[in-house]
Amino acid sequence: MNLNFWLPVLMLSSSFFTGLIIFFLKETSTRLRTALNLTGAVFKVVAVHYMAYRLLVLDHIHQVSFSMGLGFDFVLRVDFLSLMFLALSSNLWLVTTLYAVGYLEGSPNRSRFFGFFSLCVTACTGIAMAGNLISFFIFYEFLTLVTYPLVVHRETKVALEAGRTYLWYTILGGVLLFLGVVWLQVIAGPLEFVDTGALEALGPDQHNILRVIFLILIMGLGVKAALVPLHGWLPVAMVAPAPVSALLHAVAVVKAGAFGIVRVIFDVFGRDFAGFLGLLGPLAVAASITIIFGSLRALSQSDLKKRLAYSTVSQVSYITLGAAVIASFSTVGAIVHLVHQGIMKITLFFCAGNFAETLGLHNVRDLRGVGRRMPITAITFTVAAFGMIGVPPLAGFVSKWYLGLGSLDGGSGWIIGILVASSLLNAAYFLPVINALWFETPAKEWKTLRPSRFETPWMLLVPPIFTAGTALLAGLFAEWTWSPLGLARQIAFGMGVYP
Amino acid sequence: MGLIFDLIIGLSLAGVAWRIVRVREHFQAIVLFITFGLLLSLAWTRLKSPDIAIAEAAVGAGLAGVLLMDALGTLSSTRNQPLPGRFLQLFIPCLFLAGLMAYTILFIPADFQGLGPMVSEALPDTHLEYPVTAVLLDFRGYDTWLELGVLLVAVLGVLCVRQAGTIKGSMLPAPAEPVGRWIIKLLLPLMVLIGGYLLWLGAFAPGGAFQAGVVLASGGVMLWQAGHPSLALLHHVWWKILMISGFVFFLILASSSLLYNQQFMTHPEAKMWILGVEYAATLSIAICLISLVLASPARNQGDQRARKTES
Amino acid sequence: MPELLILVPFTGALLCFLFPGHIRDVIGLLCAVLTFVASIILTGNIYQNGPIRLNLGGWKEPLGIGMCVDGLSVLFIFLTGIVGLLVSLYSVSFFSKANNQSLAKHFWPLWLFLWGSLNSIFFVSDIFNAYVVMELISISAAALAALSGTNASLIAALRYFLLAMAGSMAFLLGVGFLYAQTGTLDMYLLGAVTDGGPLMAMALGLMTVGLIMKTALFPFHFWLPPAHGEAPAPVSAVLSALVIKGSFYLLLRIWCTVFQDTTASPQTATLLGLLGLTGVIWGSYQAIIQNRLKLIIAYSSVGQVGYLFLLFPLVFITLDPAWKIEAWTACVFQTISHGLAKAALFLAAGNLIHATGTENLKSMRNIADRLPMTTFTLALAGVSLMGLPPSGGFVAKWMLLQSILASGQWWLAAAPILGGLLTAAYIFRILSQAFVSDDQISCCGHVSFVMEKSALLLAIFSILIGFRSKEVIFLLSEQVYFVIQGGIIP
Amino acid sequence: MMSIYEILSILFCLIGGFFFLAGTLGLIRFPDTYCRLHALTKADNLGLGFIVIGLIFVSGSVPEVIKLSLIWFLALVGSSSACYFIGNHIHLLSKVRENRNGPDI
Amino acid sequence: MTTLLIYAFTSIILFSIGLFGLVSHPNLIRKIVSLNIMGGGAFLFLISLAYHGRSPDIDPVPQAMVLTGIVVTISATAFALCLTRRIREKTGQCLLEHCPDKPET
Repeated sequence: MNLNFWLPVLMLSSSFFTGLIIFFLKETSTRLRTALNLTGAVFKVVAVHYMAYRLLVLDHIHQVSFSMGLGFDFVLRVDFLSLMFLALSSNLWLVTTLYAVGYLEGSPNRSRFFGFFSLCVTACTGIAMAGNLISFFIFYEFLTLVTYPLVVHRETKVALEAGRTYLWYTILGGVLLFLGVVWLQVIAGPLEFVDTGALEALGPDQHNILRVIFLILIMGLGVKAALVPLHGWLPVAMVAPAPVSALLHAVAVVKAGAFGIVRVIFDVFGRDFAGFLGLLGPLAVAASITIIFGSLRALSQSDLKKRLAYSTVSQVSYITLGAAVIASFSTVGAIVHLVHQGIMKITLFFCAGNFAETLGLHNVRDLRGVGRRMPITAITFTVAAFGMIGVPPLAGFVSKWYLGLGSLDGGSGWIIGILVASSLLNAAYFLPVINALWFETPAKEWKTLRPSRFETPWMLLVPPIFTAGTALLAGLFAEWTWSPLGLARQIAFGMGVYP
Repeated sequence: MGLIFDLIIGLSLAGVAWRIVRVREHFQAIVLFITFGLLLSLAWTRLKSPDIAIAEAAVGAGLAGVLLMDALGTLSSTRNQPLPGRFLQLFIPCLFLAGLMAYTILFIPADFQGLGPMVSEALPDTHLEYPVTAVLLDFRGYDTWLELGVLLVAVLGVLCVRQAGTIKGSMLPAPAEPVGRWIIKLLLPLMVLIGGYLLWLGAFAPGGAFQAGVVLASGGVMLWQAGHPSLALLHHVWWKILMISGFVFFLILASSSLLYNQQFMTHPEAKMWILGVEYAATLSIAICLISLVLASPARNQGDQRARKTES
Repeated sequence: MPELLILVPFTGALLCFLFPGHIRDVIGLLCAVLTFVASIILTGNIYQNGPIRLNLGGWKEPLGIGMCVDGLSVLFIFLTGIVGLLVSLYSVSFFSKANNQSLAKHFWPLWLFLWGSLNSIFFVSDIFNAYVVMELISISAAALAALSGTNASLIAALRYFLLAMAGSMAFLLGVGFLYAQTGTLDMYLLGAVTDGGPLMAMALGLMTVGLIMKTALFPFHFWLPPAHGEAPAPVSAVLSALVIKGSFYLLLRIWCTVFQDTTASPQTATLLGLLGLTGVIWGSYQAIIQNRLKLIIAYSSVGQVGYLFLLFPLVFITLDPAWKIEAWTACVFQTISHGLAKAALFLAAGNLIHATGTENLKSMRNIADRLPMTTFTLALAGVSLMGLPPSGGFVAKWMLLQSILASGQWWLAAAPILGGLLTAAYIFRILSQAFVSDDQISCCGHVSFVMEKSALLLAIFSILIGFRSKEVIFLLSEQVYFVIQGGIIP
Repeated sequence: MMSIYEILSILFCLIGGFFFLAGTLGLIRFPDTYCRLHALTKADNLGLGFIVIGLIFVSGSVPEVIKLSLIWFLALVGSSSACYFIGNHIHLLSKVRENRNGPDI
Repeated sequence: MTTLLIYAFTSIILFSIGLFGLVSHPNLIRKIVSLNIMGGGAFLFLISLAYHGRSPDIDPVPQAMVLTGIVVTISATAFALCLTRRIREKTGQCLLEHCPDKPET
């Protein structure tokens, strides 16, 4: 039935064409715009679940490829790993759209915002479904282009400055990735994500070149995955409106980098060959430095969103760390953390957005006693914060648990130390916020900027509740086959890495 | 014997050229340039290519001289011009280039044949006796057509720079002295006669469209210099039509060959067509060159000339 | 029929010269459409049944002038067709504005003459004929550059014209040297002569220098920014997108047919590559520090032209034929996508300057919401210039980098990498200006529908060309006359 | 041996050459413009006349003779009018300078 | 053989002198004059080749080329001179360096 054949393209075009149409909508037609947005999002979620059903039950891999005539062809392929990232990005896109509609009530240039917003999700879907490194690169660059207007959406001087630094980093990363991809293509010819063994067959004399290419690829992807030297743009880009920083810096842009690193390690080089080349050791070291560095910087940040930004820097490196350890559990941990970190971080950003939008509170210190005024947001914040720290019933604990197991049987014990230290540091910068929320008396009376029946407009309230709930469920029902952990196990099994 | 003559011409050419570049005074440079043009046409005659000699004398020395003198007229003071600086840094590379080229000339193959014989044996079926005109109009007709185009574009360019629709504006006042009028009465008919003669000659002897056009053009320039009112009579639409007549006639002839699906630019059998093209080309070259000389001065050239004489 | 591509623009030019008033616009547009259709038909014709060889006047090679239309020339014709049509569309409404009314009667004849001569340069196969056509292009381009009549544009036009004249003289002397060595004027007969003596090397040097001056390669690029910056928008679009490509095409044609294996070609090829590299970096660097919008775009032309010259070291120094087709496609794609994107950029810049009334980049306030279409065009054209994926520029950079890495001359790789970065810098400098918000909205001149849409169409074409690389490779490998050392077909 | 005509033509050409030499000498030696003009037009035209006569002796056909004499006639017209214009121009310039500051050029 | 050498060398010297003149003179009119000298040099080289071909009469193709070249050069010079005059009128000097838009002199 050719619908199945065209499903991936349908997924892409659903948000691409809604984006284009929204561009041309007049500023005042908010109702039509929201309707278009939501239908696009819902369609995508349904399509993802339908595809998940076909993939997991009927084991039917969707593959579409167009030949670009340049010696490689443009492949869209949905396998387990891409399905995971697809599910993450489409669900969270639906939630964030709802949140964004509420958040941007009455602010200027919303058509432009939502146009670029849906284009950005198209880029994420494209990254997830890329069948080979070249299509991945094409969507990677497309993502850079499309996120710039979102970062500078406020059009203030600071936003433009942030946009400029964001651009410098991402364009640099893009160029590096371009060089790496071309060089790989020159040496190994067009390379699908499927045939992982191809690089090994190249013979020993190419190993040094492959090491250099690996380094270039990781630096290119590291920019977006916010590895230490290249993370500068993330805290600066916090100046963007909350839904942007929520979806982009928790889910889309940062995950694209991490997802790319996972693809490069597992599908391009193959984990064992990468280990044989001695590349994974330094990568693990870099990741752990980022984890510790990110958490330390987060401690000293007084602005809530900046603090969350630095915590993202450190959390994303968990994925890189997990991928860099040659052990089945740590691979599962890395992949599952891809999803858990996304859910928890987006809740934190939603709550930060709520505090800023309704009560105008940005600084951590003036969050004292907000729990009384906005109980539900505070509860979701606490749930997500505990998840980040790794408190047992929540999703964060599951992935940290697997990462720990993996590092144990992977023979590199020091990673356990890193994990424990970072959990302590997480606690060190999250607990004071929770303590301020609940147990301290409010210093001054708050003036509500956005009056509404509930504590904040319902559109701002529902998304955090939904995502906090998913985080809780993902932790509790981890053993369920459809849960993120179950999917992660299936992926690892598919890669022949799991037992 | 011939060698000495060649040596004299060669050395004098080089000497005059060097003087032109090195002399401080612009006026002297231009006068020397006119002598350079005449010397060059002398060289052409020595190298047995008379029609180029005519063209060079009339254009290189004549029209170019008039244009340069006219342009020089606008310069306020041509007295004490600074000698161009940085002599050495510029002279050495040019010298090096000259040496390099001179070295390569030694390798010109001795048995150089060129396309001469080929032209002479393909000449009969072009109905033209004189090889140069045959090459110009028939073998390399496309070049001549484009060259008419270049002339036309130059006039368009001059009009564009002058932001003027026509050349009407730059009529000169009639000179006071009787000599100006007398010379017109005497020379102009002669010039037209010689132009026609050259044109007619073109089919079988050195001469042809360019030389005739250039002679007629110099006649026209003389008319303009003498402030003769007849140039103003020409209605500007007619002036446009005449100017593009050569180019258009060639275009129609060339594209007509497409209708009989021959190759582009093949001339029809009758000789009359080629001569027709030649006559149209002469007319349009004359008009174009006159417009080039006339259109370049500013609109109020008339009173400028008057101001200069009494200043 | 290739002759139509020359006859139609010339007849149009003459009619525009004769008729006054609005008839001129109608004739101009009609000729533009006809020429565009003819170029599309020709491209299809060449694509199906191979190159065409014409002998003008019915005379065989050495005597008469030949015309040859093959894969390479047809791609350039295609580029000229598209840009020509859309620029003509743009200039119909550009010259109907109040202040430009008087310029129209000079613009149309010169522009159509330029178009006709550009088309005929792409058919050329006789070197003296090439000299005459180059001269025709130089005079019409210089006249168009001097169209706006300000001091700066006049001086820039004259500087360009003098340089072009010097280049033509050098080219003519090169023709003399070639004629001295071989006795024929036709390129393909010249190609057959194998003993590349010092005469041929000297001719190679002279002709290359002559043509480099006109293509504004690095040491001779100083005339381009003022000339293209000062001219009115449609003129600078044409100058940047097409005129420099004409002399580049001639250089390519001469190198491939006549100077394939002359003694000096490998060293000169490396020199050209080096100059191209410095051109890319210098041009892009200059573009970043400029303040006037049109100067930025003009300097970016200097930069992008540098990419074209990277072809010479890749193709003319012994390289296994497998990667040669990559280098060729890279160069052709760079030409086409740069032509389209640069024309779009200049037209969009024209719209911006018309709307905001200022040339200075800093004083252009929130263009995004007042002129959304123009900002979108700027973005699309910028994407293609930077070489970000799906665009034509991306394909060019991709293939260029591949052939550079495969050919082992890794120092050339700096061009696509560094050049790409620098291009991104100045493109985003323009784009970020679009997002700067400004409360006192200065009066915004009305930019007509046609002007915006033609710029947008050009930008979209430069993106779409990226997808059609199969046909271009086919045109370049099978439908081409000349054979580079070791054959061009991998 | 050379026929009488050839001897005559060489003789006349030499005389013509001598006059040209005189004219050029005059051009260099004479102090002001009027004298130089005087020398040039007189001596050179005369020299040209002698050379034309010399060539007529060796010319082949009648039209050639007419052409030669036409050349001489045109040269006469050309140089005399040129001399007049230059002289007139110099005269006007000097008159202007007189009433301005007096020195003669 | 030697006539070719003499004229070819003169043409090369003319070409180089023209180039030197073009490069060294700031004044535009002098530049245009040097350009014409360069053109003259190039044409001389072509015609010296034509004469060198020892066929009965000289090779017409370079002659045709030079004729076309002369007309092209004169039209280019006329256009350049018109531009120079316009610059002279607008900026008051015949130089290539730019000065702000002064009113018409």
